[in-house]
Amino acid sequence: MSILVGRDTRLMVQGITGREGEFHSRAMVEYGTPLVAGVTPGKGGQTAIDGRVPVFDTVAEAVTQTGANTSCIYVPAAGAPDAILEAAGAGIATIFCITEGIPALDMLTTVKAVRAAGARLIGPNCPGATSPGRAKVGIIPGSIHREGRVGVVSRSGTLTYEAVQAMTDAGIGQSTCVGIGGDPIVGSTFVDVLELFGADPETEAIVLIGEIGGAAEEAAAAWALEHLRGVPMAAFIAGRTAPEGKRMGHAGAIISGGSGTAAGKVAALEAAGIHVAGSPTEIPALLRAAGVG
Amino acid sequence: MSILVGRDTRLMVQGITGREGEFHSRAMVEYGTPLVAGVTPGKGGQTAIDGRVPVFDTVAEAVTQTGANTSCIYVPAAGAPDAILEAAGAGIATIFCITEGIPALDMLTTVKAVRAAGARLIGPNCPGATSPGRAKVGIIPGSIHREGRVGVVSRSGTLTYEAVQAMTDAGIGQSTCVGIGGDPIVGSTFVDVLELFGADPETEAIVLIGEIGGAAEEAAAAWALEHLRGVPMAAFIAGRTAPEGKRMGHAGAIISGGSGTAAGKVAALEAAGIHVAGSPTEIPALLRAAGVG
Amino acid sequence: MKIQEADAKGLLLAQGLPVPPWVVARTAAEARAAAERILATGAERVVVKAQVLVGGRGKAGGVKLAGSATEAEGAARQILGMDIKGITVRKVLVGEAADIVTEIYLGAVLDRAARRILLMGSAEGGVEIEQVAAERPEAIVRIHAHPFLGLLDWQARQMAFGLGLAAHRAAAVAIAKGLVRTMLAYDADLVEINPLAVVRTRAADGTESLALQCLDAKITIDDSALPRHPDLESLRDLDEEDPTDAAARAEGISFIKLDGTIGCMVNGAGLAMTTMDLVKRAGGEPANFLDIGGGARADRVAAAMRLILSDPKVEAILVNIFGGITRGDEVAHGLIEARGQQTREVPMVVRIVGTNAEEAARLLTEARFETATSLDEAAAKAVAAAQRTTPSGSPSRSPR
Amino acid sequence: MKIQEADAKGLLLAQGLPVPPWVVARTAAEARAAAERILATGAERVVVKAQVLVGGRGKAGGVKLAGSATEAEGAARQILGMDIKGITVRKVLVGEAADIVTEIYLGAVLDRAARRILLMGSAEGGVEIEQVAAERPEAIVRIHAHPFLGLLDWQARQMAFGLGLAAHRAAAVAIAKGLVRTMLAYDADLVEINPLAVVRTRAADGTESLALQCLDAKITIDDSALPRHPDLESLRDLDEEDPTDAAARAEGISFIKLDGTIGCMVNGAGLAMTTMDLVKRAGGEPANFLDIGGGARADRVAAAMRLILSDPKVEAILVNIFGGITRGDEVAHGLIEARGQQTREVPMVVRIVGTNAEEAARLLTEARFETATSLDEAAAKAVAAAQRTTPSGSPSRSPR
Repeated sequence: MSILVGRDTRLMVQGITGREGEFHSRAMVEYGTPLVAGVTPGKGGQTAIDGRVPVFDTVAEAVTQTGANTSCIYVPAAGAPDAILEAAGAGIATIFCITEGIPALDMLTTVKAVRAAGARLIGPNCPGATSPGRAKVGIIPGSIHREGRVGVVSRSGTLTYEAVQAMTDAGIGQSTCVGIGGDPIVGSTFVDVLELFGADPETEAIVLIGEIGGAAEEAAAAWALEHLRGVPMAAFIAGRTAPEGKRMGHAGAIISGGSGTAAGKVAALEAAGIHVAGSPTEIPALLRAAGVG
Repeated sequence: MSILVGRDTRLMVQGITGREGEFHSRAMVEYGTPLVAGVTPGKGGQTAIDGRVPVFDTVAEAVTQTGANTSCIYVPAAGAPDAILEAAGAGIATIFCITEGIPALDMLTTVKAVRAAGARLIGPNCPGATSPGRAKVGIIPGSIHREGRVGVVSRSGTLTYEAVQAMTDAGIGQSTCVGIGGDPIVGSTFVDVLELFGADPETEAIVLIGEIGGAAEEAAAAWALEHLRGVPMAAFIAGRTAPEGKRMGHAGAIISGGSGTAAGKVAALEAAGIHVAGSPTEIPALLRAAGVG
Repeated sequence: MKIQEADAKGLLLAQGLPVPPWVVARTAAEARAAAERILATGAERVVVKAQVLVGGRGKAGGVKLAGSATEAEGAARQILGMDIKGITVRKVLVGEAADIVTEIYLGAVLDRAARRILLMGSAEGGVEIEQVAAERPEAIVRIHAHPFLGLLDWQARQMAFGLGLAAHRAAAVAIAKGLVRTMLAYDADLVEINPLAVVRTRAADGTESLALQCLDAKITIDDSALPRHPDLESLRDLDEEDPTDAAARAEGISFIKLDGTIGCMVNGAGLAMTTMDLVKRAGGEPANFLDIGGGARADRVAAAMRLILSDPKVEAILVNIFGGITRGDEVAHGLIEARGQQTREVPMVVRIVGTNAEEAARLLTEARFETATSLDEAAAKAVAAAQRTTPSGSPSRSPR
Repeated sequence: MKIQEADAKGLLLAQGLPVPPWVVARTAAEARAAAERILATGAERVVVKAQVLVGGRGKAGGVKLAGSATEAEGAARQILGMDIKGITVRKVLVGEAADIVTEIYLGAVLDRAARRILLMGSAEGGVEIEQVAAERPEAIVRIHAHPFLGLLDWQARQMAFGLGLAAHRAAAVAIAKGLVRTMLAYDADLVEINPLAVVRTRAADGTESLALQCLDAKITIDDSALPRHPDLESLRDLDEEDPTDAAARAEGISFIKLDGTIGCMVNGAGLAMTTMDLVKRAGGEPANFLDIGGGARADRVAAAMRLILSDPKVEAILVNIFGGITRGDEVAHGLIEARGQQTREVPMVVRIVGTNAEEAARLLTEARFETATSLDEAAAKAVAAAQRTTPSGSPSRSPR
């Protein structure tokens, strides 16, 4: 098994002929991900990645011709919400949006419309997901992974790599690593992904990597307390030293009105029985202590 | 049982202090309908119908204070979509909108939003529904009914009265009579109501009264053929002599591009095994022939 | 409410769609002047098109090409005053004749069943979409706009690619979105561009290029929405409207004139249609559809009677009222009052049931009206009365 | 992006909300002239308010009333140049002092969890909503706007009744809807009116009446949406912005100056925060948050280094790069280039892992950079290096 991406993934890349899209599509193909189609309006009929991937004008056509069921979007911010809705409209089940800088109000309507269409959106401004040894979708470097049974879910990009590398170095492999994105409005929350991990027989433990801003970690802690009893978990929260009122890079990472602090999140996680590491390198030890490996 | 309105109905009237609202609220109370609340923004704290019904500023307040679960709307067209959405937003389960003249495009968004909120809308531009001997909601004269086991669903107002009167005169009583409204975009279609009748143990036969325009009767015939086998049905279609391209009063009653004709609808119904009366007065005989009474 | 091609083009233009310039002329001289101006800008030919609210004007000879101002004047003279499906042409549109490469159909309608706006396109433009739909349904690209977000960019692109307009993608996307925007902005229930054409244009230096243009436009406004678009009311073409229609509208009465001899006055649209149907079934021909609306009072009943009697073909009148909101006695009073003012003697059969029917019956009996109990009976009596007034014994029909 | 009260009021006014007139003055003389004009219209007093992008200016003495132009001038003189939470006041807003009957809070924010716009109101206006939320959460009326249709009329009415504004229902409904419309129109993530006040006004004939007015306004624009609102970019207050912030923005670098001595350069916001946290954990204090962004090239690395070194308090630099899109060797080249241009010698610890880390390691070793393998190790080394440069052995802290 694994979640979101795996053996059944038939990937389509929207914006495959762009610089970013092409670069990462190549990496995905090299990792062994079944990349079956690309979409760039106006370039239908061409091919990408050295002739290995057919390019279509519309997602509908790509789906009809190739059976794509997953999409990864590298379209610039101005066109990304439309690209997401096109994927959902064509029946794509799982949509990853890597694009950063999409206005939050655009995402309010887009997320509602995507859900109404029955699709699942991960991101935007997310690094994607990798199920080691099976498929990788997005921009996470394939080399940091190791096959295993720990699910990783995170709001960050490189911080996730750091944590995953630490796990891999310690001999702890991953079932799937998912980056949900650092924007205030994302398609899938920690809870959504925890629910998937909870239902995945191959995921035995879960690592949650959060950061300041919002209340997604608190919600995840409450959900885990109720639904994931007995599942070993460890967490890390970035931004313990971040000052209030300053946006720490990610549009979502801001402490406002005293809420969204690292201290509050750590307390909520600990209260739910989830140990929080002081450094990403401590995650493997916490997992071992919780009975993993 | 019965459908939509019945023993469990706790009715609220939106626009109860208006001329129409007050007139029909009085008739509903006289029929014995449990009218528990009225809503007119700015008149909260007053009473209506000779002090018998408390008036509230908002639907939310009416629901909290009185446990209203059904609403009947007499608000003028400009404010009616908002009144519908207010009822849905406050958790009202069944909403009847009597108001006519609401622009069709308003109803496109309103119907979608009402459904997303989990409520059921009947109308607009509908006469309401009566479950004889139990409750009447809307403007259908109470006097024409007789308790019984035949469900009636119709797109018209007075034509329904005509058909119901003919049934009552012939000694055939009704479980519930529902007018779904004559507008192009209505909250509930024939199929929606047939589904309710099909699930109602007290409804043994169904009368469908349609008219020219649209394809709702054809859809109903197809649905009935598949889901209502064994349920005696009779139908009547108004507008056999209506010319193409002319709107026959109801915004929805227009034959355009050769579709929506009475002949087409009659053919679809007959093909589904539903006999179509040549006059409303023939409906009782068709029901008797189908095994009713 | 239907509006004329020229007005529809004006609305499309206001929403930013590419519509070539036009002039409306009410006389041949005006058409000549318009043609002169257009030909002076370098146009090779102009087109003169009848402005009528009925279809099929091309087949009827209502569209002509002209290579000179004199020819245009002649064409306008031929078209103005022409009768197209019973409508007298009172104005023409004059515009540059386009050099058409391809004709496309693009239209947006209200899809009742899906409760969405449906955008339909067909690469087989210039013909009626109903014909394409019947003969080659697969040739029509259908896209439902998002119920809240309107036509999305990707949907517009899908339409553009589906219509083979890859070479004109940006323009096609803008037009498709603009068409749905037009529908939303003006509460239209139909917006049609037929043809949307790929047109060859020649610049001053002789270089040719291709562009999309809306060469014809048809828009129908949702009558229920007119109160919030007071500016659109001015687009109502009173030239083409029967004066009785305007009078009915002013009184809040739904009235449609038909060809028969039995005038009908009914409350409720469904019942009014049923009444017409039963007249026909009884061997008669309805002279009109007339719904006096809910809660009608005596004065509206009198106005309805005047509308019916303004049709000289009416030989009998059937009044069918099922009282609900409408009170039977009010209607009876209105009928008595109307008969008092009546200039023409026409037999009348009245059936009033429901609210206050007893009081109505008393009033009608006192006033010696012929009454009926059931609708079937009323229809039969009305038809019989009309046959009595026609010497031949059969309802008179006027040729059309 | 935060904008000043006066600019926020301008946006509200453009959306039709009732905002009393104001003038922005940059000198005491300008404030005097403004007060003279306002007092000449019949106002009894004026209010002079510091325009700064931080809260609590009232408590800091940044808001004063004045009964004459001379008093206003004096008030402006006191306020201009004042330091409020580290910001120097450079302009004041002058307006008529309202005769306030009731103060209300009304604000719209992005509710992340519900993924909707949340409208919050409290009859206890004039104080911080966070305080009300903490002390009496039941005193806050919360309404989520419809995700597609915005704030519906009934929701606005519910807010009006909930705030006890039945007597001002129409105005309150218009303001509530206008507030959400403002949010949507300008891609704001916060729009606050505090206080929204019931104000007593006196007409020329002496009759008094009550009306709702927006007396203060706070708007934050979603930075991601600025590209599509080029006009709003002009509302950015460069007076209050640190020049390094503007430089960072121009380079596409996320940079926030902090109080410590260890400069940080990291790729990725989450990792950058983590790096700061680990510096603190190792006993140091981070001098900044700095995310060079994905795929940074040598020139951006050099620019980041200039930003860090522009802070004189920096005593050591920690570079932490986890290569993904970003290539380690590019970063190494940038660091080498930056050190070449450096005017000040500061110890640096570099950790580069991931994409092209081997090549980076080779370059850094050749160039004799101090490197580290793990992030924890890098933090410890950087803190140790800073302690070596500070004679006292502890990181220096500047008072604030």
